[in-house]
Amino acid sequence: MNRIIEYMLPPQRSTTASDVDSLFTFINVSGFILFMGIMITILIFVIKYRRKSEDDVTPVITHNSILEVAWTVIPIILILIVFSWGFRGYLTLTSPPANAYEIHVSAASWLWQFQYEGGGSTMNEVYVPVDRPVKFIMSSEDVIHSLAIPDFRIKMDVLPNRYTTTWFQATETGESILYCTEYCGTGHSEMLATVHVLSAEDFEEWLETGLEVDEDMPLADVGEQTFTSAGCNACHSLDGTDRVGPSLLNLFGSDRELVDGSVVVADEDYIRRSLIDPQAEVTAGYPANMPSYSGRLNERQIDGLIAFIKELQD
Amino acid sequence: MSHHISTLPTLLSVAGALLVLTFLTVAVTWINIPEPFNVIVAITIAVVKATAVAMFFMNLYWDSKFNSVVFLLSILFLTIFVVITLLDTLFREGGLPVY
Amino acid sequence: MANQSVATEKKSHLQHHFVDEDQQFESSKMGMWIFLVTEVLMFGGLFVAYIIYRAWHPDLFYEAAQELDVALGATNTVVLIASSLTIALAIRAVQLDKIKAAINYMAATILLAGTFMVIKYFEYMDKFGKGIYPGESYTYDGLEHEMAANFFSIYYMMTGLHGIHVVIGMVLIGWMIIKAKKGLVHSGYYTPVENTGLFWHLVDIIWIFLFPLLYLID
Amino acid sequence: MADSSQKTLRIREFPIDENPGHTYLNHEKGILSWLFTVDHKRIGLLYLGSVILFFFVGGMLALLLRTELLTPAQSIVDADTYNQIFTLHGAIMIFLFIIPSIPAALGNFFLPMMIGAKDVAFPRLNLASWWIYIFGALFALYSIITGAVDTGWTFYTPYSTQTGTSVVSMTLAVFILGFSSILTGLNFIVTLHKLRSPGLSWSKMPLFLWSLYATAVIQILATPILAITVLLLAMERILGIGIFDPSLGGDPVLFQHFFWFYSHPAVYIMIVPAFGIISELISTYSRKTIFGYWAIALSSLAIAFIGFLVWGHHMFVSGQSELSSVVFSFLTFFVGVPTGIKIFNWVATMYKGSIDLKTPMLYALAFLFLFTIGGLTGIMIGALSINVHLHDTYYIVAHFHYVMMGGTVIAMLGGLHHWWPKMTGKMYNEFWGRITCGVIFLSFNMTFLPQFIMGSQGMPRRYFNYVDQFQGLHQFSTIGSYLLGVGFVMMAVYLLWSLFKGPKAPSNPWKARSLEWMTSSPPTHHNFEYTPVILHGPYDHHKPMKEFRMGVAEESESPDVIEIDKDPA
Ligand code: HEA
Ligand code: HEA
Ligand code: HEC
Ligand code: CUA
Ligand SMILES: [Cu+2]
Repeated sequence: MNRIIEYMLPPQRSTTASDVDSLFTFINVSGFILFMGIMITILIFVIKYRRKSEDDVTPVITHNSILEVAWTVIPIILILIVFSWGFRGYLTLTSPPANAYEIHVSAASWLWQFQYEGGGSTMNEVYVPVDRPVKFIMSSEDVIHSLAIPDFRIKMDVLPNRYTTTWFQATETGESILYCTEYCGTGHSEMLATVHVLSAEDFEEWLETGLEVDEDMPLADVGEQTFTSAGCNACHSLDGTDRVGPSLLNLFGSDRELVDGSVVVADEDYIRRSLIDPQAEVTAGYPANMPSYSGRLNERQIDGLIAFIKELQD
Repeated sequence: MSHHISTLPTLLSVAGALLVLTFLTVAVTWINIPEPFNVIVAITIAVVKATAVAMFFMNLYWDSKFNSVVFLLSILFLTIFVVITLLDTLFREGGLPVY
Repeated sequence: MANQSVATEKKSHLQHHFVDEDQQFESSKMGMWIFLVTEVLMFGGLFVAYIIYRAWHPDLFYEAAQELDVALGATNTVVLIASSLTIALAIRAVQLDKIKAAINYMAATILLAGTFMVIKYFEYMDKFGKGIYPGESYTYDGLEHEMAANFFSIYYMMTGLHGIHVVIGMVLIGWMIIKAKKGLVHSGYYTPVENTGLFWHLVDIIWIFLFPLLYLID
Repeated sequence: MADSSQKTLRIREFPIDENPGHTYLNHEKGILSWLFTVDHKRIGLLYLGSVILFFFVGGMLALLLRTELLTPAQSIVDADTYNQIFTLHGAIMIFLFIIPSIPAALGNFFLPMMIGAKDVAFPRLNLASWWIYIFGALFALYSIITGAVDTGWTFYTPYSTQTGTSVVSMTLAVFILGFSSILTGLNFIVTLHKLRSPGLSWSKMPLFLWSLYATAVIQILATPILAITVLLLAMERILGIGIFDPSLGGDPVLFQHFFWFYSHPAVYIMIVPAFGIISELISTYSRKTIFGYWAIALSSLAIAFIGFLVWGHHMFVSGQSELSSVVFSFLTFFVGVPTGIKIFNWVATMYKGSIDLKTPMLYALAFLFLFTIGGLTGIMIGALSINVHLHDTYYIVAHFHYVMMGGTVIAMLGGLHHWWPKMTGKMYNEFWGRITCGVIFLSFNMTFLPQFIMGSQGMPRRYFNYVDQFQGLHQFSTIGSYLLGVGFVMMAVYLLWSLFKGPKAPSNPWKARSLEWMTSSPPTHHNFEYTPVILHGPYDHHKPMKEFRMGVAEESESPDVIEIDKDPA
């Protein structure tokens, strides 16, 4: 039984996970016993009292007080246990310790952005220290999203009109997957991020260096990196196929027809504008739902993207 | 079951009472009653008026009691809806939704 | 209970699956009451939205309600109460087989309902003139509160849905007048008039709540 | 409650016509006589045909979903199409199939018969409700043609106010369908109050009717809120009224309260009629008086009531206040108690019975198995801390398919087989019935058991692409769903065969005791030739069958004495 339940659940990587898992196990085990009890009784009855002849006469049994009280009271006891256990776990899950390391999370269709106390930010990747409570303060730019990390057993909706919070304390270093679990449209199932749990020293070091860009990297490589790290690939392909947005292959230098009928040439400036204020010039035939990257990408990343897109010609 | 036929005086006096109460509900706004009592007063008057309409114009007073129960059920479930929803909206940590 | 009887005699308006007139009348009325429950709850949804938003933004409701004309609202309340009275009198007249009087009372009800709608029309036009439209088209800048448009959205939803019910009521009463003229309703069978009356009173009751909630906030 | 003190009856046995020449099926001919019929039996069949049609449509969409999920990346459709397919699958299954399914189809057919009435209280309203339903279905079809809907069946704002699909026409379709549902509920309540035959007191009402009564109460009290919700949503899109849309100052969580205030009680609109069918099946095929009649009858009402207090358990991580989450979780569990009472009473009914594993009984047992799993997993996700982990994962998908498909649909299939002889006058093939039940039972578990595991591991729902880790389980589930399809094809074949070639059904093939079996198969136009007078309960299996012939009255010429005319001349 324990093996099955362990197989069913993702690894426990936060301090709260084990309590959730014990309750999960408790309900599974007691539910299983209850269920088997009912099924075995039915099986016995079906075999023992199967119809023997067409004129079987059955007794009139309309009630039995002891039984009825029992099957009312026992479930009530069980649900009270389950409720209070779940309640206790929930209290822990919703009360972040005061000393938690705070990360601001901003969700947009369909990417995650994480801002650290120092000021730097990452996209679709989040780095957190092990053995230290981390609190996410979350808000959305458009529709409702939901941040879920199964390994930590946490989940919280991210709302457009106010902040919601969730917290965890990771117990081991490694990588965990972060899902968007509130349906948010086309890219919902691609709105994933990776949680990198680092040891305390590695985390401090990462804060120092990780947020900085490698000055020596060629611009186009910076662009290529940004293309995935900023989540452009959720909407744009590089091979000519349409996704939510147009493919970026052969984009540079081509004539773009906008929804208002005008035609512009996709030059450096146009690509910059597409990133900073995408709604201003919407390409005909596509929805106007590209998020704005103003403030999310630094100058070097934007230059990099432009250089990268420039090279995408076949 | 015999059908109830309302007498003229009943109908007229109910209508009269309704008019008086309408005047009253406007009149109380002239004197300043502090929050939340002004709302309470206004709603109380409205409830009295509605009850009068239901009982005497809509004949619930003479009708089968089941119909009154049916009608009260709607109020009961509306109350459930309001009260439980307020449990959320009034007790949110983040306070008011921002614009 | 009436349903236990086995009558043999069948009367004019009796449908085949009912046992007698009483059973049929009681059934229709119960059906109508159940329908009214659904109406109450449907409006109830709007009241819930109202209560939640008022609890969140009391200042908004206070400010925005000043734009509404209490005098017109009060007049409309009186008009509706009068119409409730006339429809009750109409039913009484049918019960007493005074069909002519009943028709007059029903006509008066329609007239009062019409008055209500006309006053409502002027109220709406006055608001539209100022740019107070429902929702996004709202352009009025006489109110400080940033959520002023939301108050009027609720206002328009509530009064609009109520207005639609007034119109439906007018149509129903008009239909009853036709029935009465054709001699289809009389003391022995007046179920449709009774039910129309119930519907009309409900429309009145809803207004009885709308009036203080929307107009009388101070 | 028979007030024999006032009216008196001559009760006499009359033989049931085993070979009725004149039935409701041939009473009138022609397609129009069906489309404009006011006969509750024909309306029931119209509904039955329509819901089965939509079940097949929804089922085909489900198979498409499952096929797409064979591989972690795109297999057959693109992301937007996938989103539209699961929205349509959910919306069709909920609004067009499962809500009207048992009450409007089987309920319409049998409710008047079970109380010995000639029809429901408002036959024309009944017909209207079917037409309104068809109209709503056409509206839904229209929104599919004009660009489909991709919001999920829950229409959460602000996504639903922003997406470019035809949400408005879909919400209007839901509004119209709600209307139809209300009319059915209204009709049933009045019928049960006013049209019961002489002697049919509340304590002699079959439990199926108690369950329909509780369902009707929910329909009346919850559906109007759905109506106003979708109306506000439509207005949000048309006028931008800003009640639910945060960019206009509204609150999206408030929308969820509105939506679930209807949609949680709605799950009891779906399941409570199924409970009613199970009560009939277990008692009939165990030939035994039902155990705990009042407990079962009243627990339906208790479920209906508590069901109104728990809607927020869909919103534990939505950002509603923690206080309300706690209250909702606490109340949620209490639905389990009356539901458990029903389950235990059914099991106790089988004790010392004379159990015959006919096809309907097999379905009843399958129901007990599947619904108990579905219900217990409901308890699992009702627990706050676990819900945080499992919310919006395949665990939820598995939970609700176990209760809706494994509960309602299985019970409905049981009811369909149980009443098939009565409705059509034909017997189906018992052998194929049992085999098919087995196929459906096994393949259902194959489809949805793996989803519990995936969900526990964190697989989110409404995912077009997924991480490779889940591929094995997804493929297993997909194969299960194909087998499920095969099961339904088998059923279609033998039922159609029975319709055209099946042997003639006797009036009471199962020796059931309730009133609908006391007339010919198929019934005549007015159900009964005479006004039935009820002297026995619907579950009096201990009394010899021949006594049941007696509870039928002839209209009396000289109403002054009760005569019980035991041997007809
Ligand atoms: C027919 C429909 C149906 C039924 C009957 C139920 C029944 C129940 N449901 Fe389910 N539910 C749905 C349809 C249904 N549900 C749907 C469609 C959704 C998802 C909607 C969406 O998001 O798209 C959902 C989602 C859902 C959630 C939200 C999950 C989430 O999104 O996070 C929850 C949480 O509490 C829940 C709980 C329950 C409970 C406690 C019951 C109870 O009524 C179950 C009671 C039954 C039993 C408990 C078993 C029998 C009892 C015994 C054997 C006795 C012993 C019992 C005890 C000891 C308690 N359901
Ligand atoms: C009554 C309700 C009901 C029923 C019966 C079903 C039945 C089925 N459902 Fe569905 N489902 C929902 C209600 C229902 N569903 C809801 C409400 C959702 C949520 C939607 C949302 O998120 O908004 C959902 C979502 C949902 C998902 C999740 C999608 C996602 O989140 O990405 C999946 C995936 O497996 C699924 C699968 C199935 C399957 C395989 C069946 C099967 O049981 C279907 C069986 C039926 C058939 C197979 C058809 C009949 C047979 C034929 C037509 C013969 C032809 C067949 C062959 C030739 C093989 N359903
Ligand atoms: C939410 C999906 C989405 C994401 C994420 C996204 N885009 Fe876009 N993008 C679009 C859509 C839709 C359009 C077309 C409509 C428009 O022009 O605004 C578009 C248009 C563009 C254009 C103009 C193309 C043309 O046809 O003229 C460029 C350049 C572009 N995106 C680059 C990027 C880059 C670089 C990133 C990542 C940093 C990115 N996009 C991320 C959806 C997205
Ligand atoms: Cu973001 Cu789903
Ligand atoms: Cu629920």
